[in-house]
Amino acid sequence: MSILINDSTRVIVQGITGRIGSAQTHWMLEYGTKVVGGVTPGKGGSSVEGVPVFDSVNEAVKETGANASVFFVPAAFVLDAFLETIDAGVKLIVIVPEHIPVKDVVKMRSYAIEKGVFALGPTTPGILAPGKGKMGIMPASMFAPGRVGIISRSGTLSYEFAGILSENHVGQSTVVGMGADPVVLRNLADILELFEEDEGTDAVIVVGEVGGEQEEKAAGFISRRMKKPVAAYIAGKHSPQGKRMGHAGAIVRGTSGTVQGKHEALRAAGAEVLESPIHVAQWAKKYNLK
Amino acid sequence: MSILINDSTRVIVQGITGRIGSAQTHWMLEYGTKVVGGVTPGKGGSSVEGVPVFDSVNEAVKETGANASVFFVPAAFVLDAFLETIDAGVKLIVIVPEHIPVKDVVKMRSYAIEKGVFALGPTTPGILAPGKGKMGIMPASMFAPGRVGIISRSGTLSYEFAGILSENHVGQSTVVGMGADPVVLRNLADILELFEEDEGTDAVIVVGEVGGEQEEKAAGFISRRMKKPVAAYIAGKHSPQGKRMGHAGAIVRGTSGTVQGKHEALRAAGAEVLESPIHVAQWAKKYNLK
Amino acid sequence: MRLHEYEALDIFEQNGIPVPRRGIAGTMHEALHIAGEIGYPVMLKAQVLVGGRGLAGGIRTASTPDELKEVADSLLGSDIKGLPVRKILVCEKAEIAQELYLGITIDGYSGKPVIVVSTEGGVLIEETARTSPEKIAAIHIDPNFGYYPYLARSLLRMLGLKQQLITAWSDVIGQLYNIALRYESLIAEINPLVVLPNGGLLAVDAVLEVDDSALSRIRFTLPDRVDRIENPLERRGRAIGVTYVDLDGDIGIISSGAGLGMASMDIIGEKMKPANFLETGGGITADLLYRCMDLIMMKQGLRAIFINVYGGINPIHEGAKGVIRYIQEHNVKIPIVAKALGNRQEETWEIFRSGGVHVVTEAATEKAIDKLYELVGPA
Amino acid sequence: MRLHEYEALDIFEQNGIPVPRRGIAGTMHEALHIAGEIGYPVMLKAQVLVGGRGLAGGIRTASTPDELKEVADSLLGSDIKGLPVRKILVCEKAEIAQELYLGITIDGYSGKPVIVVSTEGGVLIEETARTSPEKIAAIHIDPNFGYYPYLARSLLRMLGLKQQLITAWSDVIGQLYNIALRYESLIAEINPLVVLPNGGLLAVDAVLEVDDSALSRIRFTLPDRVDRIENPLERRGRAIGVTYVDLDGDIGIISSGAGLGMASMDIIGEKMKPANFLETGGGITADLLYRCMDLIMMKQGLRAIFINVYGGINPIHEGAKGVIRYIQEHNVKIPIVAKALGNRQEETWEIFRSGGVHVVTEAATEKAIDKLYELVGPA
Repeated sequence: MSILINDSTRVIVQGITGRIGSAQTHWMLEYGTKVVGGVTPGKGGSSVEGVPVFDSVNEAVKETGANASVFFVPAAFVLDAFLETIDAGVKLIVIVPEHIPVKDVVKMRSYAIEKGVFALGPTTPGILAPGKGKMGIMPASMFAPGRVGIISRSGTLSYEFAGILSENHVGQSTVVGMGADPVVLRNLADILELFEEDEGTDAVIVVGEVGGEQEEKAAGFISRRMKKPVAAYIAGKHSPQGKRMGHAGAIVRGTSGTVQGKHEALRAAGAEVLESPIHVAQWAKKYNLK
Repeated sequence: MSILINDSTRVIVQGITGRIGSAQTHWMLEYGTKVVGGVTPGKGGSSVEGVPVFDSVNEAVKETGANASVFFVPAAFVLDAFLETIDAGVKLIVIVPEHIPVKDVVKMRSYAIEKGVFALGPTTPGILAPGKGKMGIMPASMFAPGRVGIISRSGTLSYEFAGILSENHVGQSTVVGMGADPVVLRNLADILELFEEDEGTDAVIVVGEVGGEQEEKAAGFISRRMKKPVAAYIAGKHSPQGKRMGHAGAIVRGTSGTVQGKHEALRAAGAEVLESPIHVAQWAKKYNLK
Repeated sequence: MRLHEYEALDIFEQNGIPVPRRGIAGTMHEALHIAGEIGYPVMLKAQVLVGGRGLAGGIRTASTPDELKEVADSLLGSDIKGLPVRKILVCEKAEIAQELYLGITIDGYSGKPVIVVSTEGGVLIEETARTSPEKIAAIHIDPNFGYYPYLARSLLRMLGLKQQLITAWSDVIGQLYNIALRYESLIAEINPLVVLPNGGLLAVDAVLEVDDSALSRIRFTLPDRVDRIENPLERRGRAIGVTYVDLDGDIGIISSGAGLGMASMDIIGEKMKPANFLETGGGITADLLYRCMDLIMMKQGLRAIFINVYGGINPIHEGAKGVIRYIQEHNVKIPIVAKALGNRQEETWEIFRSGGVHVVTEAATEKAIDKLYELVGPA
Repeated sequence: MRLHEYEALDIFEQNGIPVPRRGIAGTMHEALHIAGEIGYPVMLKAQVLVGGRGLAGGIRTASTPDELKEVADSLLGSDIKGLPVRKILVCEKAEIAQELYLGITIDGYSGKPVIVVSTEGGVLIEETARTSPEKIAAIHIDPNFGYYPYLARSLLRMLGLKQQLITAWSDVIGQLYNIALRYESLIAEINPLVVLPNGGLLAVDAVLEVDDSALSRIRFTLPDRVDRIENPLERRGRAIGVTYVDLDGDIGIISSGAGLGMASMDIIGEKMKPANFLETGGGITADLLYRCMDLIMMKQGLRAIFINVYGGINPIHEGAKGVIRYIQEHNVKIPIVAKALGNRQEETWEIFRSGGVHVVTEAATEKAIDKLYELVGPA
């Protein structure tokens, strides 16, 4: 089992005719993902890697029965394409691009939640379910099928943790990048909930970083709702203090987003804090994870 | 019986300390309306016509148990005060002021409908239930208790029709001004529905005017849903053609909003078309209305 | 407030909509100069705020300077549908591959902005809407959600267009929507929106009507609204704060409320002819009605005056004082009939009667107009 | 991009927020001139983009021209927390009856704008938030609904203020919210917002940080973002399109991804000291990594380089070619350790090895850094 993607996931690639879109379509197909169509307005009728391209999401969904979409659309056009995708009835959306204005993300988030759409990103590597498929840019060689869930704010660190586990013969059920932006389309706790409910997942690794309050809020969820073991690594212990820009954020959050604060919150919630990524191997051994 | 207002209607007056607000509070009280409070930010603690004034709608509602509000607020502040009133839990709002920007009315309408609030106006004389009370500016001397409902786009013509009926010993159950603006907070059909369901109303008079499509849409409702007799008068037969400003409106409506077009739609729906206001007396006689 | 075509074209251009090269001319020489810069042939378009201008001869072509002189001379200073042509717009004559229609308005019934497009623009657009509805598409915009380009693309796809035209057109729709939003317009329209032989678009006409109630909060520089009204009596009406429409009859009307005013006109119109429509709104004072009397008396050949007011929001007893003062100061001799009901009606009647005004106390306007007819008879 | 206080004050003023009389000075003579116009006493405020400026001596008072000369001289050209003071803001010294706090930011967790107010503004605001939460109030704004003044009034009522202050303050909140919206700011803050003895308000400080991702669509005239970065290496990083943070160690880092870069720094930091943080983002090319090598080599005393990249969205084999080209053209002698995994990893390893780069093929960054430590030892 896996979360978010499975055998019935039929993916369209938005911005499929771009350099990155076409390259990643290749990798997704090679990994066995059911990429059934692509969208680039004005390029309808062509094809990329054997996948038909449509002018609109609506058309793509109607013609291909797609139920999921991954974005390689230039940042300036993401908001528009995102709303179009939701209106076309797609229920799972992965937003890979970075540098999307926060104002646009705020709008995207509110519309997705209103419409019951599960969306990840922006600035996410996407989702990969080993042996089943992937939406996004995760490099296949790092992953192996198994029963550990990974959820990460950082793209490359999600590969790193999967890689360490795979080298130690511990596979993953699903690896999820939640996106590295200050506002993301789904919060950490939302994804933890899916892992907690997934029968194919025995334990979860949270890869966070300094700043914000995702991990603190997730700690609340872990302590209240999670029965599965959780390990957490927070990057940024030796990062220089960010230049503080205002007080409002810290006042609202009631937390300053330090690594130490996150460690304390996670420990208090019963999660195991990993001081360095490589420690995940011992943790997996301790719980006899596969 | 009556629609919209009854014995349990407790009214606050927004903009009560203004010239018109205080004068109309006097008339409303004199007519027996339960005016329980007023609101003018900055004037909290004072009183007008013996009615306590509050700084905020929230406070007024909490202190007085008000469930309805009538506005004598300057046009530029109406939108803000309207949203505040809805958030304070008031379920019936009458917007007397004219010259409110359409953009503001669009926002007000959408929020009121979303929150299940029944609002009338802008540019409405309000509601009057003879012998029970009134919210707005309708002059009491024109009305008499009875069983005919009146709903009018024009303020003064609602007085005119009530006056003609009263002179002919035909009373009114409720008289409702829906507002004269191009966008109003509730459409004609919404109010017709209330009259159709009201046990105290035996027949309804619709007073419309040239332009828009309220009467055409109401005709659809009359033909589908109304069992009570309906008479309609449409002002503007001899009005000079308005200077046409664009086609979009007419294209969308599929009607040009002429008096003749409205007459035809209403006749086809089974309503009796009154060529001149005074004909309402004969119509009332025909149906033996009281 | 409706803007002139040349004013709207400037706003369109500032907001990225492709518009023709053009200039505005108040004299034949200015027109000649502008045409020289643009190159012949040119279009000459009378700048009058009225529909059906083209059919009334207000839109002409000139292929040579001599032709331009002739056309410009005949247009400038002429009347189009009763409105004087003070300025003409001189603009390049576009080669037309196709004429589209684009309009944005507020749909009163749903209370939402609506975008209307058609692949058959031009003067017959409303007929097209009736006879070929498949050539028209419209979409309502949720004001809380806002406008996004994909909405325009899906709208245009309904018309079965090629992607190239969809892309170009949806850009123009977005730009016009922004204008409609920023200028709080009740109507923003391009008809026709021309497809050029190279596939580009050009807005060869521009309609923009701004919500009067929003004027004070829109930032733009245009001549005062009052100056834009051609009819001097209507301009005066606007100046004193009432709605006055000049008509060709001889019975003057003062009413409080537009509905009551229209009904009065309708009833008078059965046997007589109204000289005007005048609606006071809710701001009656003695001074205001004094000025209203002054305004309707400016009309030549007035035979009588009908006053129809209600005391709801208006202090009609104050209004009556203004009327009486005017009558006395100006020694008005023509008959005046007043129907005045509502708060303080008895007091009002007394005041009116003290100045020789015939007061009718019944509710039906018909009875008051019967009285008027009794006094003055048919024209 | 964070604006300087004087830039933000200008924007605040254009949008109706009351701000002090002031001028910006680059020399002592300019400061003297401005102070002369304003009248003494004046405040002198170092314009450096760093918090805690006041406690570091960057905010001073001058009551006489002589005092001003002395203070201006000592500020201009000095460093505040490592940043050079190029300009000072000279402004009127307000009489303070009370200090308020007003901040607007985006709450990352709820994904909504949030307005925060407090009746105890000033440098200790975050402590106030902890110790006296009743003096703080905050409200989230639904972006589809928008901001309306009544929301501010109800927010301020929570603090139990007098209506006069509520009215004045809610005006400022509305103005600041408009600014935050228009400039797509991540933070817009006034701390303190001063209540004057006459009851009026004055924004004596201004913080405005614009969303970098939105810069291209915001219309305003400000010096290019790259010019605003004081550190030359960080400025160079921005110019080539990567995030570079200058640190005081001697191990250079190139990483793809901020998380991986931070983890690399954390692991290196256990035994050695990083010279920089460098994150390439998703746009790796041979040229880009060539330029990254050039950039990190600018740092004096570099002992080794650690490259940590993943081939997900990035073509790491291309990146490796750029690194090798740099090494060969510049005859780089210091040890370079690379961990490069993902798509085309084998190809990438070969390229790296061909240029003498030590390649580690295991997933754990710790192992690669062990290798690095083996090569260079402690500092």
